[in-house]
Amino acid sequence: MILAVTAIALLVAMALTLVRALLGPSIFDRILAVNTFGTKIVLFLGVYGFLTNRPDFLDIALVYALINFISTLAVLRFFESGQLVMPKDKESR
Amino acid sequence: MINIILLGFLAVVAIAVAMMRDLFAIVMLFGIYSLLTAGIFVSLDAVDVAFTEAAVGAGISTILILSTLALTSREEKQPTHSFLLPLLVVLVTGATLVYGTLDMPAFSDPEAPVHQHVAPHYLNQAEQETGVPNIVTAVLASYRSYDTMGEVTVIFTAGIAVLLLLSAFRHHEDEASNLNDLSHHPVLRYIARLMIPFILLFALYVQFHGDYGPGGGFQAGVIFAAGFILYGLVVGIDKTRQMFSESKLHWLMASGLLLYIGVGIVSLLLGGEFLNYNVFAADPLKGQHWGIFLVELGVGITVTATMISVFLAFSEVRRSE
Amino acid sequence: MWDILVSYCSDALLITGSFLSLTFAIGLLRFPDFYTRMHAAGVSDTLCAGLIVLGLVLQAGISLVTLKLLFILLFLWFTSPTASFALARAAHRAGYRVSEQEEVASSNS
Amino acid sequence: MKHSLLLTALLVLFWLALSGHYVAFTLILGVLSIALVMWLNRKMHISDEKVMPPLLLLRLPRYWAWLLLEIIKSNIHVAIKIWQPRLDIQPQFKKIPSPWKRDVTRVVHANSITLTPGTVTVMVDKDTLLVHSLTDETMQALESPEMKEQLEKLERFQ
Repeated sequence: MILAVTAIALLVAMALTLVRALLGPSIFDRILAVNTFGTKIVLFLGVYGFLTNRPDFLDIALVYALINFISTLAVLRFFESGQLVMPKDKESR
Repeated sequence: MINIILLGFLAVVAIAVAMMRDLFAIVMLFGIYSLLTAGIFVSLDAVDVAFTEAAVGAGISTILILSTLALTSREEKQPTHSFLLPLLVVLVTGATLVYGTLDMPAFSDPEAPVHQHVAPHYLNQAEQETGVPNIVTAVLASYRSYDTMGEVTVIFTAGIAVLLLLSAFRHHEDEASNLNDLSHHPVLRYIARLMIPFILLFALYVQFHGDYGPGGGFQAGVIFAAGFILYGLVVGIDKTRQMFSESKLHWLMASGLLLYIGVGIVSLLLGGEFLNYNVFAADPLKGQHWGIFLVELGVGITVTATMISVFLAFSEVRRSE
Repeated sequence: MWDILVSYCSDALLITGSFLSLTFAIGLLRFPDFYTRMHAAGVSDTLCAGLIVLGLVLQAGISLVTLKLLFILLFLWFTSPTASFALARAAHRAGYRVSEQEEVASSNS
Repeated sequence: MKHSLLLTALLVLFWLALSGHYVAFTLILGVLSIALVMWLNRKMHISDEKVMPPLLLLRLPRYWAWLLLEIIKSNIHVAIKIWQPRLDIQPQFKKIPSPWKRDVTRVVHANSITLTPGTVTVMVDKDTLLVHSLTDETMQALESPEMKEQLEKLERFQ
């Protein structure tokens, strides 16, 4: 019961994060949303594994926990090496 | 229920991706797309597929697409032609496909033709015939090992093709490699060095436990390569190159595939059919075990080497201004 | 008796975790610029993940699953701030500023 | 030497937690896998006693306990800020001193700041960190002598 509530809460949080990913406005907001979405999915998979009594989903959660941050490092690397042009969609306030 | 929600998210992301012109943002949204796909596969009980999606999506795809993006421009070009014809084609194709699904048996209908052919045999006999509790692995590496050999060949060939294409852009000066890593960040360097041993060991666990749970050579290869890509990103491309010279990597790429084919040839020589592992030991179950183990190892080696060499090749490439 | 207590604890942890994850998702929408949103997002990775994972641990009882969950948590706590840092660094490096006044670079310890 | 033993022990624990199949074949594979990882580790200089000072491990749990309390406190603080109908935040950048001799301490410092809600490390320099903070209060918490004390203890323990 409580597990189901947690799963639903995570789904709602995922939806809100998705909104942020779509709205942007800057590319960094989107990356941030993707990272958060990743954590939410990891937690969701864990909870869902318990909900359906199959905790072997934990291996998938473990993959994300171990290697999901590499792609963010790759983003930083490309900004540092100047291979990617600076984002144009800077928020002007 | 959960499937529908996740599928809804997926559709929203897909439409957003189609509307956007900023390729960098699209790459990032594909991250969410991949996460959602993994989630859907899990809720459809296809844990092995979800695992592959997770490993590839988290570890490799974003990095490789970003590398490609660095070679092109960030903005998608405005289409020069009208979108009406393509839209029409898509709509007609889509409508045909939807019409086609009307004749399909209901989802998880036990009377469906797909469940009448070899599937019941696999489901009922796999454990007795191969001794492997994870049926996906039994099908992949034993019953359908021809197909899997084809897949490994595809990865090998695709890797070679990418390397050949990139070789046209490669600059071997050291300035290219110096600019490319993050070794001057103490935090990143430290955390990466702390994590890499665990990532590598996790990859090996995935490699060797495909018999029991989700996993196998494909996933393990990707995770293992992700460990070295992290090393290359943060500790240094040149250091990675010291460990994996180009010729060594090419040799490894081929040796994985050769190991796979070799298993088949040995099984022929021992008097069985090609890739029938029963002949490897007096007890057919033991033979299956060894066969699957070796074949998966071949897959893992080829995938790892291909991923690392593609990554290294990309990091030597600079856009010609 | 003990079982009931553990199950209540687990429920409480899960509920708090879900509440926090919702809270910070709202923060992600409400805050005005990238750096402030970052505070909302980074958080859900730490305490929220910790609470939910601990809730699951209590459900699972002492087993291999517990150990796996704890490893997940440990790795998440090492990697997620690192990813946040890399992202903040990239934004700063790319010249993303909210407004010039906020750039107070004075160090008074 | 000490470090290699420690890393091996941790890897063995990790493998045992993952595997769950304690039959001869997988155990042998486990030994071989750990040997391979340790060999790669040596050959590629991945992790050494600078990355994982064995003594630090004794001290770290107490530091974590303190950090956890801080995290909970600032979590509540930030959660309240989010639910307040009118946004009451004072986003700011500031450089704070981080005069640590060892990289490990600086990394722990930087990551602890990021882990604590309301503050994010943006840049790590030789002896300063550039931090972005959500409110005045979260910034004050960072500059408190308590944090310095904790980190000093950590540095001494290596």
